[in-house]
Amino acid sequence: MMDEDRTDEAEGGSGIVKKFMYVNRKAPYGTVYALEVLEMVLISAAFDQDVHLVFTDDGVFELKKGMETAGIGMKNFSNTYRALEGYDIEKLYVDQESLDERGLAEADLIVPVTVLSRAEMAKLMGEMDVILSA
Amino acid sequence: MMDEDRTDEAEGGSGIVKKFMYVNRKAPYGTVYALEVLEMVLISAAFDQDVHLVFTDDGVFELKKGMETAGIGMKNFSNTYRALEGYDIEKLYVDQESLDERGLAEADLIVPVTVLSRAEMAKLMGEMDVILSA
Amino acid sequence: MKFAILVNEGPFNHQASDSAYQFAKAALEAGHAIFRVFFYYDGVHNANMLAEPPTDDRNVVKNWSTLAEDHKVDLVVCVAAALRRGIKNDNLAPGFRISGLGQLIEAGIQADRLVTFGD
Amino acid sequence: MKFAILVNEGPFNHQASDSAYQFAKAALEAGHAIFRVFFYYDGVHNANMLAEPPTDDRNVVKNWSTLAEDHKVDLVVCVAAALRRGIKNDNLAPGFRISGLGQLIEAGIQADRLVTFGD
Amino acid sequence: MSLLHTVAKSPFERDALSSCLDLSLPGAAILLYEDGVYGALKGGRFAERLAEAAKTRALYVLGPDLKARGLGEDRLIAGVTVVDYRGFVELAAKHQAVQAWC
Amino acid sequence: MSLLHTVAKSPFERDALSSCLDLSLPGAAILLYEDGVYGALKGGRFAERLAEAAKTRALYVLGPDLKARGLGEDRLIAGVTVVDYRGFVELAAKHQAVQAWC
Repeated sequence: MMDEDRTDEAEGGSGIVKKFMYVNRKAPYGTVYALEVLEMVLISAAFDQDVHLVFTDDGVFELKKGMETAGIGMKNFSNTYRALEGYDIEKLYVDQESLDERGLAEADLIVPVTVLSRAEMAKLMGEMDVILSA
Repeated sequence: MMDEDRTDEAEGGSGIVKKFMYVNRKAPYGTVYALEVLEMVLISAAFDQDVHLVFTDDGVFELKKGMETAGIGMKNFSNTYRALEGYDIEKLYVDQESLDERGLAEADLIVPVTVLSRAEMAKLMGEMDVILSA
Repeated sequence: MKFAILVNEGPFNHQASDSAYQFAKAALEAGHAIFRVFFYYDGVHNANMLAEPPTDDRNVVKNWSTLAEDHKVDLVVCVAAALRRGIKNDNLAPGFRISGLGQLIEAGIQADRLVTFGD
Repeated sequence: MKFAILVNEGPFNHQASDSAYQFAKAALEAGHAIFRVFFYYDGVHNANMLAEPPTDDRNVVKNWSTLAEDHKVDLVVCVAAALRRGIKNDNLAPGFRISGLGQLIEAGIQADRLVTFGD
Repeated sequence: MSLLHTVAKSPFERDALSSCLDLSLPGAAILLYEDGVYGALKGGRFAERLAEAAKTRALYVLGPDLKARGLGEDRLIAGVTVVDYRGFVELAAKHQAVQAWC
Repeated sequence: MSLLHTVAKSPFERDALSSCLDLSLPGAAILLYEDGVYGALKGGRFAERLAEAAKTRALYVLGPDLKARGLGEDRLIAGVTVVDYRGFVELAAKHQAVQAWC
């Protein structure tokens, strides 16, 4: 999917490990953010950083099961979330309030996540060194 | 300001006069919409159409008096609203509710407008032939 | 019925251009005519022939060019919006032409319906 | 202090690129260093040398090129985002270079602060 | 004749749906597409307001966008009609003008 | 150390400010710039919520953006500090990280 970037870029961090957080706040397909954030996330795996993925607000829609995109003529990238584990990216967080106000439940999600309250999410965010948001 | 478009395009409508409405819903400077809608509006004057300009939601901020853009390095196009009269574009509408919830009053606006309720605005919109919105 | 279509967002970043394309195809299949597709604001980026999306995804620019070729659809890019954003004859994809905003107003007058995609 | 800057919107359509430029200038004037400015999503359009805004308005692309020249600021355009949107060496403005997303992650690691403009 | 209003943005993120409901007249049609489809989610924050609107306006949702987002029709509030792109075209044809709230 | 949160979008149009207030901690700083400055308008819909936030967070507004939009400092709610781009830089420097809500 996104391998044109993955060459000659490993490390570069010279041993520094920072807490990175990727904040997903946008629904998939309506805009490209969900897809291009994934491309960032996969690259950061190559740098051995401490990666946290947060899905909040409309970002929780990115994880909805059962997407079928043939009818809109766009590529379905939903399975990439399942592949994250293979890159050792396993810290995925969703907040309960965002699910609730959208009529979604944890069972709707395509991958296992840690469900936090919005207050807990705020605390986690407060511990980060670098935050990338979309 | 925006004359590169105004050549060899007069009329083209062969006598048809439609009710055009331009719906301004975006604040100025944060995005280009306010400016590029004005460019559309000025062109439609050359076509002798029945032009209605609506400012609703954040669009009411476009008409705020006293803009000074030197500090953000962008061009101030605020005076163009004053020039609309010279193009016989005189039907400008603002809705009271949009002003109210933004802490603005009619006296804040750079040009005279007709203030409607949101219900009256809906009715006016319902009479249009062509609606262009941003 | 004669439709005019206005596309206000660039390709890939927003779905607007994809939706406009699907709408245009459906209209043609239903026997309607497309008077013109006009590209304004960031919509002018749809005409950038240098766009090279990943091969496993759709090619929005090529979709428009193909539609223009197959159905003689008039694809017009606003000159003022395009100049600002670096779209010129140098990088204009096949099937598009650059012209003035008057082409949009004319489309609003001549077509039975104007349908807008994106903001 | 070493800043990295991420620009996520194209020029003219959104103020994000203008704000990022003003921030970069102010940081340099205050004696800070700019480790890198990275352009992602529609931000890659900032590197389009064909952009020709009206002469009575600012030229966002040229502002960046000048900044790069005057202060040796590293302006990096994401290759994957750029290919999708038609930004290549053919139309790349002076002072920009095209490289991988790893350059952004590296900036996040090496700089003291990463500041993002636009969504 | 009445207007067709279209809403393409998520009501959780933008004010588009809310303004559309304020500024559309009884008798009008409203089509939710792209991220706009989320407005019609059963149990969602906009369910009640949309159900109220459905009493006086005709509500439509674009099926291909719904499916792309992993949502079945069973997830929608009652009173909404699902259409395809052809249906979108016919809605535009049968109303006097189209207002896009984005 | 705490975070600097930035908000560049109008709270009337987008959910950015609202999420920022939910997801920022007491002790954090919040800078409103670009169309985000409208959030701090006296008499505006967000005045009350921001005044409440100002009790536990440091609120800033970017002056050049305020001026561009024809707004004087007298139009802002109490408890907000106006800064210039240099001030923005110093805020970013003195907080541990910056979260952009757009």
